[in-house]
Amino acid sequence: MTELQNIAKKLFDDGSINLLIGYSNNENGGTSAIFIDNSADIDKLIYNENCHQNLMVYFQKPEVKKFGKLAFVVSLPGLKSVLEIASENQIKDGDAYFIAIDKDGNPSLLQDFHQIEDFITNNQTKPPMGLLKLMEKINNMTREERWQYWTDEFSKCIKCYACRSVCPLCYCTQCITDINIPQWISTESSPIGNLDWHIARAMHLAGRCIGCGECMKACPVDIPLALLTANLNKSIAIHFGDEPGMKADYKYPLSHYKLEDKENFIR
Amino acid sequence: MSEFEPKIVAFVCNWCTYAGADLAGTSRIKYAQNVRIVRFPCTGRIDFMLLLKAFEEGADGIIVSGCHPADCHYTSGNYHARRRWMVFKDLLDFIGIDSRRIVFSWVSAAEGAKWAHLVNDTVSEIRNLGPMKEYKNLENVSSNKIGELIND
Amino acid sequence: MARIGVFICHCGENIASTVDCGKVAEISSKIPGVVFSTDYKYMCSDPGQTLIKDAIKKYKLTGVVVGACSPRMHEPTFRKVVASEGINPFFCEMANIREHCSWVHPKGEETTQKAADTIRILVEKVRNNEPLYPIKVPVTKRALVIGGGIAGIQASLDIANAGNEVILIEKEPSIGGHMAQLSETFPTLDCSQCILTPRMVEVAQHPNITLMSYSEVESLEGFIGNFKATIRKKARFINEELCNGCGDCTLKCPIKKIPDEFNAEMGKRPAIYVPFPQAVPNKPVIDKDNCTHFKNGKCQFCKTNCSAGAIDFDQQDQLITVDVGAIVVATGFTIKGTDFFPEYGYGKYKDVVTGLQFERLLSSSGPTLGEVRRPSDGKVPKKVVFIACAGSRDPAKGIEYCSKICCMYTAKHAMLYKHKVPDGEADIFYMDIRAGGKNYEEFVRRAVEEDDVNYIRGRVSKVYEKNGKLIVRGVDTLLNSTPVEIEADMVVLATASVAHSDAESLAQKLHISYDSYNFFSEAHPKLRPVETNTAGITLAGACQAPKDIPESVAQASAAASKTIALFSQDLLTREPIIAVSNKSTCVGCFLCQSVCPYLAIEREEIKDRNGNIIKTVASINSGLCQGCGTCVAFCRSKSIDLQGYTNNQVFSEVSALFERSEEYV
Amino acid sequence: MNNYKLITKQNLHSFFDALQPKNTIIAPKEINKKYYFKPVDKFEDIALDYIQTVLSAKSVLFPRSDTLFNYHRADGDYNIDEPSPIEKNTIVFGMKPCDASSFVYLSNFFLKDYQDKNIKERLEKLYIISLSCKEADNACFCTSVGSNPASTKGSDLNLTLIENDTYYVEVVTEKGQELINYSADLFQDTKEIDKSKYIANVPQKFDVEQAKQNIDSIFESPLWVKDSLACLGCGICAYACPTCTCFDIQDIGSQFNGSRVRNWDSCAFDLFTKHASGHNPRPVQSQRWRNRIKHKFEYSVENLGLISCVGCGRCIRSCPTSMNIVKTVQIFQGV
Amino acid sequence: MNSQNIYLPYKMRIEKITEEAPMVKTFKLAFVNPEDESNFEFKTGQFGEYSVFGAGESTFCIASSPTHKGYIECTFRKAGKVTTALYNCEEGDIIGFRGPYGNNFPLEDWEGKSVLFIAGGIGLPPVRSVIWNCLDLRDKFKDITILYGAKTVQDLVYKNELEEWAKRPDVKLITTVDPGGETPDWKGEVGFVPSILKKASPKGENAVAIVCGPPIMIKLTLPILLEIGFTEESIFTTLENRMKCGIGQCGHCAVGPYYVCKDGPVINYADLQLLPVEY
Repeated sequence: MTELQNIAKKLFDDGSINLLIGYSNNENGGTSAIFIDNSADIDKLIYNENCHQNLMVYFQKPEVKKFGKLAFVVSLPGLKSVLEIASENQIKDGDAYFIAIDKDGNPSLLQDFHQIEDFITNNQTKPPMGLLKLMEKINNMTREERWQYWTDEFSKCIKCYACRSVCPLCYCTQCITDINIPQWISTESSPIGNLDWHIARAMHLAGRCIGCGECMKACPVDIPLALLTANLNKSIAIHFGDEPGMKADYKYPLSHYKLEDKENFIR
Repeated sequence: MSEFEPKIVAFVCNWCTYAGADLAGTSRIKYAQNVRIVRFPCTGRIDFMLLLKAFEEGADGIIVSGCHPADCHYTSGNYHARRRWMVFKDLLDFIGIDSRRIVFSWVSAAEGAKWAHLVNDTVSEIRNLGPMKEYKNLENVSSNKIGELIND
Repeated sequence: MARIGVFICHCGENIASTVDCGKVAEISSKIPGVVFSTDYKYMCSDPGQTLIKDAIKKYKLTGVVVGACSPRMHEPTFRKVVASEGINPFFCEMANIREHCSWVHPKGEETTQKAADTIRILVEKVRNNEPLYPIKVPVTKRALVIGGGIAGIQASLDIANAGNEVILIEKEPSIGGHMAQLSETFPTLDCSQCILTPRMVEVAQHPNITLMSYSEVESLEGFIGNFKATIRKKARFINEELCNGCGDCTLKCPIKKIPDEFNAEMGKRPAIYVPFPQAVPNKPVIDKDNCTHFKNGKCQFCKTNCSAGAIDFDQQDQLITVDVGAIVVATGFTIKGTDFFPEYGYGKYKDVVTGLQFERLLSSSGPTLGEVRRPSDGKVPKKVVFIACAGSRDPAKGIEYCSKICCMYTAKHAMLYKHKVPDGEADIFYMDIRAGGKNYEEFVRRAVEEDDVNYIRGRVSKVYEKNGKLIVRGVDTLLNSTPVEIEADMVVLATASVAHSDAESLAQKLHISYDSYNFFSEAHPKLRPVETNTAGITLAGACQAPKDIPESVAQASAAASKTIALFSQDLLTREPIIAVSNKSTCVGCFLCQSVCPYLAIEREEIKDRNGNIIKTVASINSGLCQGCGTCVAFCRSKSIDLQGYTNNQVFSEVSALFERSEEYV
Repeated sequence: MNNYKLITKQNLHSFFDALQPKNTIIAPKEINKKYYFKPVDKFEDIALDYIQTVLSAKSVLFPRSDTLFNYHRADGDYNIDEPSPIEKNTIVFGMKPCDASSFVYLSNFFLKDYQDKNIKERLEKLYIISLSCKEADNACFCTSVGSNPASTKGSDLNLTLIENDTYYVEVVTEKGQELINYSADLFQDTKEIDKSKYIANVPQKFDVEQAKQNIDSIFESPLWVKDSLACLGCGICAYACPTCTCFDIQDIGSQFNGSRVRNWDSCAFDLFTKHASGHNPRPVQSQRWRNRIKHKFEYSVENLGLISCVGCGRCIRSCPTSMNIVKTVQIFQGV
Repeated sequence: MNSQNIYLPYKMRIEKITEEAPMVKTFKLAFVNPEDESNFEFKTGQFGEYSVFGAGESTFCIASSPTHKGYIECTFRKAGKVTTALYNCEEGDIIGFRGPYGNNFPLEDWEGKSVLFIAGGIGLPPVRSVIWNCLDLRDKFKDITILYGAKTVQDLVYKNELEEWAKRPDVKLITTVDPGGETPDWKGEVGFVPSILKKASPKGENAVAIVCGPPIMIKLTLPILLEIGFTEESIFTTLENRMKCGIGQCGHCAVGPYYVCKDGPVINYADLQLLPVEY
């Protein structure tokens, strides 16, 4: 048994949990989420660098919630999303157990938000280079090129909403795109409707996105969605100095203000 | 061909800028006709989706204006708006929408002249930028042309 | 489709001269859902209102759009008209085609089109309006009056005499304000203190008035009928309960040479002092900055000499929170000092004084006990030059307005000077004489005709000292701009009346608007000159604009009557422009909570039948919500909406911005 | 009709050039190592050795957003016009046999009870040239649903690369012959060839008949929940699927001008079945997953006599949570 | 190439609007084109797609009887985007309608039998079509009983027709409102539909029952109907799943293999039990 499996087994053995959500190998040579509701299945539990899905997305799923006490296998982005949804009143300290995987791949059991905060501070990683490079490339384009780039990307969108579904922060029971009085966002997959959706999505995640990049990985047509929120987070960090997912009592930068906030763009 | 006349929409708060525009009226300060005003209680009420919608409806430029910092009738709506616009502007820049097409301003109830200048300046700036062709090009794509059936 | 009526007002020629009103009505008639559309000379007039009422009946209208002036002007008028025909008043909207259109654009096609567009935008709003019903809130029948000058005193007494509680706060140690500093008052020349002090005493003794001197507003929350004011009661280091006002302490204080504010720094006072003999409350205060005890802890003279044991060096500022239903702001004004004027010597010539300083020289309670003696050497000046409009009406000085009181008090000063120094000579440089007011013109004439005051129309370019005399150099514009030079013993500047330096920060605390000179703004210059834009807060006196005593008193009584009218209701009717939350779609992220400036967003637990909490959602306290809508724009799932400006309404407005139906091209 | 021809790769290029001027040609194109159907005007742009495109070609028939009609308000009344659903004849070039067979299902579905005008007109002008698979991946399972990598079902022409640069061509329909006639001399007649050695080996992953029986009989089962816990209810599987046909009808525009549009919809969305009252017949994700599986293997068979799954494997490849229709069917096969 | 676009609506003019109850209106609709009218036929129980241009389509039954020619009626409650747009319509406005869709009540099978109508709240409109159809062919049926209940007196729809039916000697009308929903001058019953049904207990032999209303009412009414002698085959209801196309394609209304819009909406209790519970 691996250390990860040991921790999981102990949680089941002492009756702490009813369901553990972790990773296992799947039929296609990849990894996917596994839902373990008794210790017999624990041998399927694995963790390796291919395990990327942010499992915290399942915290809000009604059929998962029904199980009762939950444990999640989470790496850095997952833990950040725990703190972020905690700051948004969606999870309370003690609602679930977290088997955190550190940067060397070693598991440890975390129970309260303080531990998670410390863990995150000690396990900071750099954002993927590819993403940063692409962001820099886009920022170095002319405005017209940027517009061309993004309209090309958005034109591929078929509005399957996978980006929304896999995001642990898209937990609204009513998404703005599902509202029809008024019809904020056109229902058809038209260039304008797609643009509206991606802007709305990015704005709704601005300063909240913890950068797991799942939206981008889920996108069947490979739109680099995470760039939008990453770039917004960058500007928020520059303007207001805040970063989401670091503290359970994070003060969301767009619902707070400082008198001395910059306003050089206002006449 | 007559000169391009930009369509401008102004989202203004009731207490400062709307009143400022009223004052421009009572003072008979002339300014360009291109602007259409939509009244909100406070700049804090102005949803960024409405700005997108205005572009979609054909606006070439947008003015968003409210009370000066510390003057907000509701204390802090303009401070929240200020942060929101800052972030929104950055997003538009990143996507390649010319954020110069959205002009943010503080115009108080006493600043009728400033309002008139703001409108005139915006109109001439947008006239220089030309029509908001990016959005108009998006609109021209109709969904039934066979080539476009395959989402390209 | 709704049945909407569109009514275009010509406003006489105000709109019709640049907008083709008939065409606007015709264009509007083609908007789907508009079943009646017309134009009329004066829509707000009786026949105009009848026209609307008749159309509502005849065409069974469900909504009305009036294209006329600013809704800030006549929205209540037309909403009342609509309501009188049984339609919910919120189905009436005004399209502003006067202030925002006809007055600011030239006559022509474009202007008419803009008016038509404005109408269409509002038609779309009305189409999506919902009936709204006024909200009732209880009223705290206690007023807060800020400022204890004559305006504040008058307002307090009026409100208190009507049977309501009043809290009067004054930032100085005594009430009385500027009027207490005056010698005699124009145009009657009766003694200022003689008429003021009885009022001050009345305030102190009134059972309904709580006087808090040496106090300032710290912060204000709440809304009309339900304000919560926090007041900073500054430490005066005197236990007011124990102090009997004997004044021994002020005599024993070793520090004696502090410039005396009450005397406009023409006299001196000790570090523990009562501002003036008739002060109310008649309790001293320790000027901490100048007191030796506070400087080095050594002096205790006042304390050892106080038989009542009232000196308390350890006293701290107190923050007191009071519930009040209405607020009268009567914080008054201040004047520019002589140091504001480089051309008049920047304040370096002792014998160049302000009007207020001269007022103290004339006053029998002043530093010279009413004898006119010039500050430099105590001699009686034989020639005094008065300069009106010192700073006022001077764009170069940034003060474009007329300070209003100077013409009259300068005439009064010259007259009183002549009464006291009959062989003296008084010259007045002036721009125009503004003596509009009952018996004012007669008063000025008396100065000229009976007291031989010499009026010179012209401005003074320079005052300088030469051989112990002040040389006043100016021009006489009535004599072909002849240069004039006068050797004077004393020069009195009628300096501009300006807002207090802290007026802006007070306005921000109170959430009231102010103009570019930091005078507080009234809700409407003509029809609501007493109210501010913040319901429940009224203005009295010179904090709004320069005013003389009768005007200040009149406005104070007006503010009091507004307050009394408010207090005559047990429940207050409020506009229902407030936010509402949708508890079924709210996910309870509560990121909205911190954007609400009124703390109106509360947490509500939703329970299932067995009492288990399913979720916690946002719920809006309708008493606290003021309807700014910041939370609405903020809510991702659109689970909060703002009545009167719903998402659907504003979205429809924006959708209609540039829509040109083929029908009406 | 079935006749057999050969064409060299070079001649295929010429064949394309002959077709191109008069037709719209849609073909797989590589973008960032993934393949998409795109209009092409150069033969070189076509990807001929791909395993599967991300999205199916169903949108040539049933686009993501399909205008049903436009309306314009005039004098209180409305004028209605119908945009032509297709202009030129359209050839899908190089579609995989699994996709081609989906058009059999689609045409059956849309033309059965009511003749859908847009679909019918498009179908009349649609030509399908399929390309047998040389390669397959883990997700492919056409052989499990009664097809194979060289199936001609639904195609007008089918191409199979037999030797290095030669394609074996099966003319399946009259329409196929029509295409040949553009440049018949590029083709060389031949006899029927056994294609099996030239095509990919796609192992059979389940016995569809047996699985079907079990799926039919099991409605209430904890297996549905267990199997679908990972599903997050996005619409990829349905949108990528060549046979998913669910749609929504919406008006786009204002009260003055606009269009009534048919948009793709997915039974995986919770709003799919939700009433205005808030009542939802399928309130949880497992029920939606069950509906999808049962629809593919049970309901469509009951209604049309056809399984509505062609084994293209797109839903498996695209699913962000690795939901796997094959795995689900295997579970039920084993019950 | 002359296939017809099935999504093109008939243009209908709103002839008359009746406010039935809070948020509930009835429209009387006439065809704008006379040819459309002459080609149009429907049977009781069928439904249509009603649309406001710019807002979209919404599904509800045709509430008038096929025996009443020249117009159709529909009754709806303001709920979503389309019904709100419809609710805001005025007499004279033009809306779209396509249909009729779905199956119908098998009236011909009911000849010679007694008919019991049970409706709750906004469930009366589909039943009203059948009621009038039966009343117009009155001599073909035995007893006709109508049991109609609503939350409050205010919520009862078709108040005029209820009066009319009450006066007819050949109809037995029982109206009821939920406890607490009565007004001082309310003369009908007070109580929930199932208990009032039990109290009235009309005979189930040689009779059919049509039940329409909120799911909870239907659920509690069915056992009582069986108890008083109705067979599963003689109890009919109409299903109300979300629908978009009306022709069995869009997939929204599917209950298992059964498309409510095509195979329904009318279904008898025996068949209903064969369906998965997804309605």
